[in-house]
Amino acid sequence: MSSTSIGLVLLGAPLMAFFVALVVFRKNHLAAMMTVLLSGAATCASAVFLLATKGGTPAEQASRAWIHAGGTSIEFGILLDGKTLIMGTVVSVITLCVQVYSLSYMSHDPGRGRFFAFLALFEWAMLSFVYSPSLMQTFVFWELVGLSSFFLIGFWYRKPSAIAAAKKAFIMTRIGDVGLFIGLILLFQTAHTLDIQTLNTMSVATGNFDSGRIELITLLLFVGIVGKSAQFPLHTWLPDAMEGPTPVSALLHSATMVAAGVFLFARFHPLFMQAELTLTVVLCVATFTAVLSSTMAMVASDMKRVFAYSSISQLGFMLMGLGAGSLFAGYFHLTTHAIFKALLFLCAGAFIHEYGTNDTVAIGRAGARKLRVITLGLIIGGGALAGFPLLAGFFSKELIIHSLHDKPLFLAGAYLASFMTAYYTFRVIFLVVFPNQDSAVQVEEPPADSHDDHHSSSLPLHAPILLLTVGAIAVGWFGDSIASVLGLVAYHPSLPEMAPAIGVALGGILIAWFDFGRKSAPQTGFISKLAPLHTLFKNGWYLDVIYKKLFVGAAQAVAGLLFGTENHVLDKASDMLGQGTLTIGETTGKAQSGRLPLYIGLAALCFSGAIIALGLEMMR
Amino acid sequence: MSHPELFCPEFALLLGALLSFACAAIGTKARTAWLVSLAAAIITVGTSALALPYQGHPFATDIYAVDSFSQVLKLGISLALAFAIAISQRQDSTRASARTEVHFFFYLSALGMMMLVSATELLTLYIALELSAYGLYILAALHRRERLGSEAAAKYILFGAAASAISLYGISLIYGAAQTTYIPAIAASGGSPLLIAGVVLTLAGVLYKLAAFPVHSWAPDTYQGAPHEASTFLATASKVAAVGLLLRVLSMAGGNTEHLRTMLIVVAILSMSVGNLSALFQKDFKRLLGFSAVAHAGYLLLGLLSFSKLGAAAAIFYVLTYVPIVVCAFLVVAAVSHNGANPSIASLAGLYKRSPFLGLVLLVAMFGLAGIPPTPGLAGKWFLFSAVIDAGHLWLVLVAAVNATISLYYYLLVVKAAYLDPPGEYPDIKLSPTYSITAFVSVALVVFMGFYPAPIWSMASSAAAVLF
Amino acid sequence: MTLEGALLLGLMLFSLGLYAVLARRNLIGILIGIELMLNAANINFLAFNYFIPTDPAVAQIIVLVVIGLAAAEAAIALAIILKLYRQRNSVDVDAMQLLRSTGAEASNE
Amino acid sequence: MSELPILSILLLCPLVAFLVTLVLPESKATAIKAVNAVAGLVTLVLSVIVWAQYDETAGGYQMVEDIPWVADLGIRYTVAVDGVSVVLTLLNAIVFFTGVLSMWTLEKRVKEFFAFMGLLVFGVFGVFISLDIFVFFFFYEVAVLPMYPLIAIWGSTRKEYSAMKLTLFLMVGSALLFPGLIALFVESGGQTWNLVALSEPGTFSEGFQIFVYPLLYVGFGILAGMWPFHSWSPIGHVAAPTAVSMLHAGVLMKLGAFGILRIAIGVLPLGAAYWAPTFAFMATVGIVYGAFVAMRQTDFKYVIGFSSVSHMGIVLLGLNTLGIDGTNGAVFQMFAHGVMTALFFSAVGFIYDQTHDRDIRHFGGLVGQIPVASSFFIVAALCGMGVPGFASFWAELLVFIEALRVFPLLGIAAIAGLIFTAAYILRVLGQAIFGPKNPDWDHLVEPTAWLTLPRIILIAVLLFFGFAPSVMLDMIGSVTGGK
Repeated sequence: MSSTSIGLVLLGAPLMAFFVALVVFRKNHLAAMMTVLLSGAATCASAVFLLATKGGTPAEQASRAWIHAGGTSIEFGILLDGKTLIMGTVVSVITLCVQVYSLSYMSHDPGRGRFFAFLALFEWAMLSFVYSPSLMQTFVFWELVGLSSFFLIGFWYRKPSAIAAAKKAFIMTRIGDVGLFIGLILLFQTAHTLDIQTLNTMSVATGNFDSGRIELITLLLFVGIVGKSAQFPLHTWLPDAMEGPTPVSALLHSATMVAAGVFLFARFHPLFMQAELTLTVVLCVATFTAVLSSTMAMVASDMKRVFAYSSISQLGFMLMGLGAGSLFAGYFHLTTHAIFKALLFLCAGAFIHEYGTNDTVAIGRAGARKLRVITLGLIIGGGALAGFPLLAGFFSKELIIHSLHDKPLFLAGAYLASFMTAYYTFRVIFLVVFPNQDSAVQVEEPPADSHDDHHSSSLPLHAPILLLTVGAIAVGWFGDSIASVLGLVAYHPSLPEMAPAIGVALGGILIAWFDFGRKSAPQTGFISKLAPLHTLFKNGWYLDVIYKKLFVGAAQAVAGLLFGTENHVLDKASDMLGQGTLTIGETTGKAQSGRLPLYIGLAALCFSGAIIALGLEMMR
Repeated sequence: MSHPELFCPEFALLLGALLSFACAAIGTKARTAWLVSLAAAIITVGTSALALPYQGHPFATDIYAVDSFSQVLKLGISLALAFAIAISQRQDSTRASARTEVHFFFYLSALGMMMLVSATELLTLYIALELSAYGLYILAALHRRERLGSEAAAKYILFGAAASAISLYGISLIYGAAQTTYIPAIAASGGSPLLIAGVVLTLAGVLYKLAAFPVHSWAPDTYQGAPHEASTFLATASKVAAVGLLLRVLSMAGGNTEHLRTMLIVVAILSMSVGNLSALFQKDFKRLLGFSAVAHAGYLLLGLLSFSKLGAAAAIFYVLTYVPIVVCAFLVVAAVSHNGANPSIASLAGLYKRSPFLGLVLLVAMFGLAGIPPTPGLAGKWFLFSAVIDAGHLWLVLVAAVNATISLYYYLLVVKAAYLDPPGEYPDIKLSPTYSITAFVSVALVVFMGFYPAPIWSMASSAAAVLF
Repeated sequence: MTLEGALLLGLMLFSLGLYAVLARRNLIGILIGIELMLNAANINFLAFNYFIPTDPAVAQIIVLVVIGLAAAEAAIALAIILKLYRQRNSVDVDAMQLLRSTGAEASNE
Repeated sequence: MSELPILSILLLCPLVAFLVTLVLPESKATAIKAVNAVAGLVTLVLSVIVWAQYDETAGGYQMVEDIPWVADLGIRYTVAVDGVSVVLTLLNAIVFFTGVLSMWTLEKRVKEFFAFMGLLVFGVFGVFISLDIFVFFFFYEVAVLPMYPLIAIWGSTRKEYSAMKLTLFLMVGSALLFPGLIALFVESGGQTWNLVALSEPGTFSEGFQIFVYPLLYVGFGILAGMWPFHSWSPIGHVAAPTAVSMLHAGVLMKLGAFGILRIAIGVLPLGAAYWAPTFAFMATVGIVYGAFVAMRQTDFKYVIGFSSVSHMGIVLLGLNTLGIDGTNGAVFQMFAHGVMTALFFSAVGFIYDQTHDRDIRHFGGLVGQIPVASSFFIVAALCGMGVPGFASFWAELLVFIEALRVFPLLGIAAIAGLIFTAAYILRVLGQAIFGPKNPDWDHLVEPTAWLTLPRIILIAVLLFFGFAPSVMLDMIGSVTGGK
């Protein structure tokens, strides 16, 4: 099979699944099965591509013209190089896992036909995004993944909170998109092409672009990344996005879609490398985000929210790696994170599904550790996230920290963030594994994600978790293969180089043990002793409130002002013009008073006036 | 009189006049008199159409010209006459005692108008002017509600006589300045200031016929107070004759048109504005049409003040297309009128249901007056405006177009009443065959001219070619 | 007597006539004013004819015809005024207020 | 001429439907509807044929028919199509056909409704294919006036006021066009009204162009919903019945933009260049303004009405860039917006017909009660947000590309407008289509097959050009040279 036809399967199957599922959405079972089957086909296709490649083979592109603009044509098709192959495979595999998981998880939801349709839409959009050969295609599908995210977050459309979260996600990412869009157009006008390979080739050779222009463009692209990958200051939509069903959180809002921003950065790594200023901005934003969101994760009681904050923080890590110049470090972490974070969410979903609550303490008290497979998954995934030695996250995070070795400030931030990561991850693990029935902790939040009281622990639920658990253990060891596919050489830090990071991670775990794990632990965490900090973290640094007051308020005010302008100025003006005309008309009409002398008088006046005027004119 | 055939339209009219006078003298039934005069009117139309290509001077001296200018306008006048007489089938707004006699006055007046458009000598012109007015003065007085009729007629005649006196004074000045009464000779005499002053004063009587500012005030009152068919005739034939008269009078200025043009611009703007603005508040449909007639006089002046062939042709085109459009409007008036009372706008309510065809006729009339295609109103305005811009007055077109917008408001109010308001207790209307045919013919004429203005335009253009 | 003098006489007569038309309340008075205006024009015609040598017949013909027309006009006007008087017992011009823009439907009273 | 005069046949279709409708008695409502539906279908087929027959590589005006109309004055019935006309003709046919189908349930004064509608469509076709300024204006006025009875008779909220306001606004536009258009004829020497001849460079001096251009731009712009002369448009939308809203936003507003493109810019390029920054600024204000005002509206149709102001702002911005991509985008946006708004109004109209309520606050979770009908609305909303996969995405993209090049600041402001566009559209979706169920509307029923068909057609068109934009751009590009 040629790569074109495989590509057709890869991108066509999910699209077909979407349309089929949409048409038969009332027949839930059929829609679900179709989606999973077609998604399996796409996964196979991506795997075929990956396996067929050897390290360092030149990129292959199959595309055809899509539209003509700016005197050139823009292509649509697939590009096969190291980055797309790895990301594409990760996306398709995790999508398949999540879809299989959803067969069980969503089995009793009346709207699951629709659910699978949008999962398929997402898969199509995400794969088309990843394999895109041109920045235009990238943008198109960047938007479409955002759209599918909107529908999936708002899947339970009866819940006002879900709809609000979906709206918030869409609008906040769109703010980023506007930046990306402008950046894209500027890039197009600078380089006269949107072909990714050409752009990257051009940017490697210096002197092709004006450096100020490149900095502007990359900054604008980074605005898009900030939106999509939920970095400060546009990160607040991601925790709210947890209103969607847990499989959605696993797939879109941790493993794949939010990583699109990071992927875009990696995609244009050569370009970003040309822009000093942008890289500094990226490092600042990423580090700050990683620390900021970790603080929130330390105090969140909703299990999904903890992982959501953690996603934000880990995305920050990836960008730190990339921003520091290490493509491999960032990309590797992207891969490992996708796997272990998907695993964590699937586990969380299983708990939530079983016990009908999102609250970690409540789940633990309900005896969650009895679900052994899932608890195991949670521990392995959590370990990987915390950077526990020899698990997947450990290797990638070490690489990132290593890439920061000559930037002490950011390195310190990274250490701080990874300390907190270890702390909050094991806080969750300990709360689940060693529940303390007597602790003073109150269950804070009402059950949220429980859509029915059906309990299932069937094969579709366990198989993906097991698979991902294995992945979370194993993928870390494949760093060299991944590097070779990317055409890079993996760096292996020596043990002394790794020691501080290991120490920080273990320290975090130790304190978590002290606070939550040991017998008679208070299970409140050390932060709660610092009440103001606790409140600050708990409320997400009040950013939501500030945004609401500041930006939403401002927009509302402007809207109100313009609304008033429309009604009381513009519209009124035309009404008054009409009314004025009518009033004049009434006057002239009334002047027609029926009095003959007045009629004749008017005529006489006018004619004598005309004669006098004429006479004066003649005399001049 | 060397070529009697040149007089055919006039002869036909004279025949009609005699026949209707005979009917009146014998005292036939009103219906018979009506049939006779309708037949004569149709013959007149036919004769006028046949006489279109005629050219020549029937008298030894150059006092009476038969050329395409006069013949085209005569066709317009005879059409207006025929339509007015057709509308007078339902004479319930005319005083019962006058129903047999009334047609004679139509013919008399039409005869005056035909002479008017042919006259090329001042005395002939003045006689024709007076002759055309006498019949109308009497017609105006014949409303079934006598107080209304006599008041309308009294205002009409006293104002008219005053205006014609001013005109005559102007004519005396023209005579003094040019020492001749032949219009072509006057035009060639060079346009001295005294002559221009004379022309300005002469305009009083002419603009009076046209119902233009500042001698417009009679129009709404008389339209309202006269019987429907008389108003129809007044609104159509009178306008056609006035355009011809005005072109002749203005031609006397020779090349010296600068001051006249300035004055006419003022008159045109004021006519349009006063007419349209005052119409906004009218409740009586005929009165509204009266103000609308004032506004249209303003539009017509746009063509005349250009002093060009294009302008003259546009004015003639406009007035020719104006005839069937106004006939449509007055037909609705006459058909809706109950016991001869004037219909108010409100009484048009539900016309679409009471008589769908009449509703359509009204729609065509209002769109035509507003200048909305597929009526010739648009082409007419377009040509007029072309002439004005050609003469270099872009802003004047803007004023006129804004005026057209204002006028749309009250025309649409009429449409609204007919198409939106529920009929309430107003009865259904059954159109007589005559009315149906008349309506059909006029609507067909309007729509045909709207879609294909070329024939009328070439007529108007050839008429204008005589003067420029 | 010069041409100017004659024309001035005509103008004065015309103005007097116009004044009568505008100032008189009586319809007959107005009619008489109009007759004065017409005669002012007649004076002009004759003056021009007398002082400027052209075909002497023209103005005389005009004047005679105008006198005839004025008589006819006066006849019609008087008939109408008479009718008005019969209906209202008044020939006051201000009594003619039936036809006017009041917004009311005057004709359907 | 040996070939079939296909354009005249296309033009006559709605006229024939109009005449047949006039002849048929009021009682035969179904026959009247059928006649118009058939006429719509025939025009649709014909305009697809025109599209197919048009030679994109040759470009220029094709299928020319030229008959003298008023020969003395140089007025000729000259009809022809170029790439832009082809696109807009197709748009008109689509909206006509789907509009007729959307009014299938009409019961009130059916005969008159379809008669006026046929007249309107006739006028619109005429405008799109005329090359003679007089003929153009003739059809332009034919198209505008039937809006009055259509809204005033069959409309809803404050229908008489709205209809009058709309008509007067449009006539004020015409009042500006009158002197502007005629001045072109006179200034060029009074020989021809033909647009092609008048477009010859050097026909008009720069001073003249600068003087006359604003007359034409604003005159047409009023009909195109140009800020700040737009206030007739949302009011008209709100009052109009479904098919009329569809025609109004779908094609009528395009007449204005088309007039600007073909006459104002086409004949007066120097004037356009002089005024472009000013009008581009106003267009951008319109984009942002429309979006903000839409954010506060509570009536479905007001929201869409102001969204039209905003979207037409994009068209005008594109036109004012005077560049190839901008013009391509503007024309594409005319088409996309036409179809999208038709879908919007069709969807809202369906809901309104059953509920007689359009206040978005009174609804909630409609998608659960009438998923199919709601999904039409959702699709239109997505298209309105410029989501890729729908035609409007490409249109906006092209406009923004050019705008950012020519007017960087305005371009940024316009693109930022996308955020607010998303905000107001999501507000409606979140409030009415999603959200908690409102049991008041449990009784709503899904559209029948006949009512589904037009919406499916509209969606299919949006998707087709969303996936294959080059089909459209090749056609438009044959005029602008953007291939």
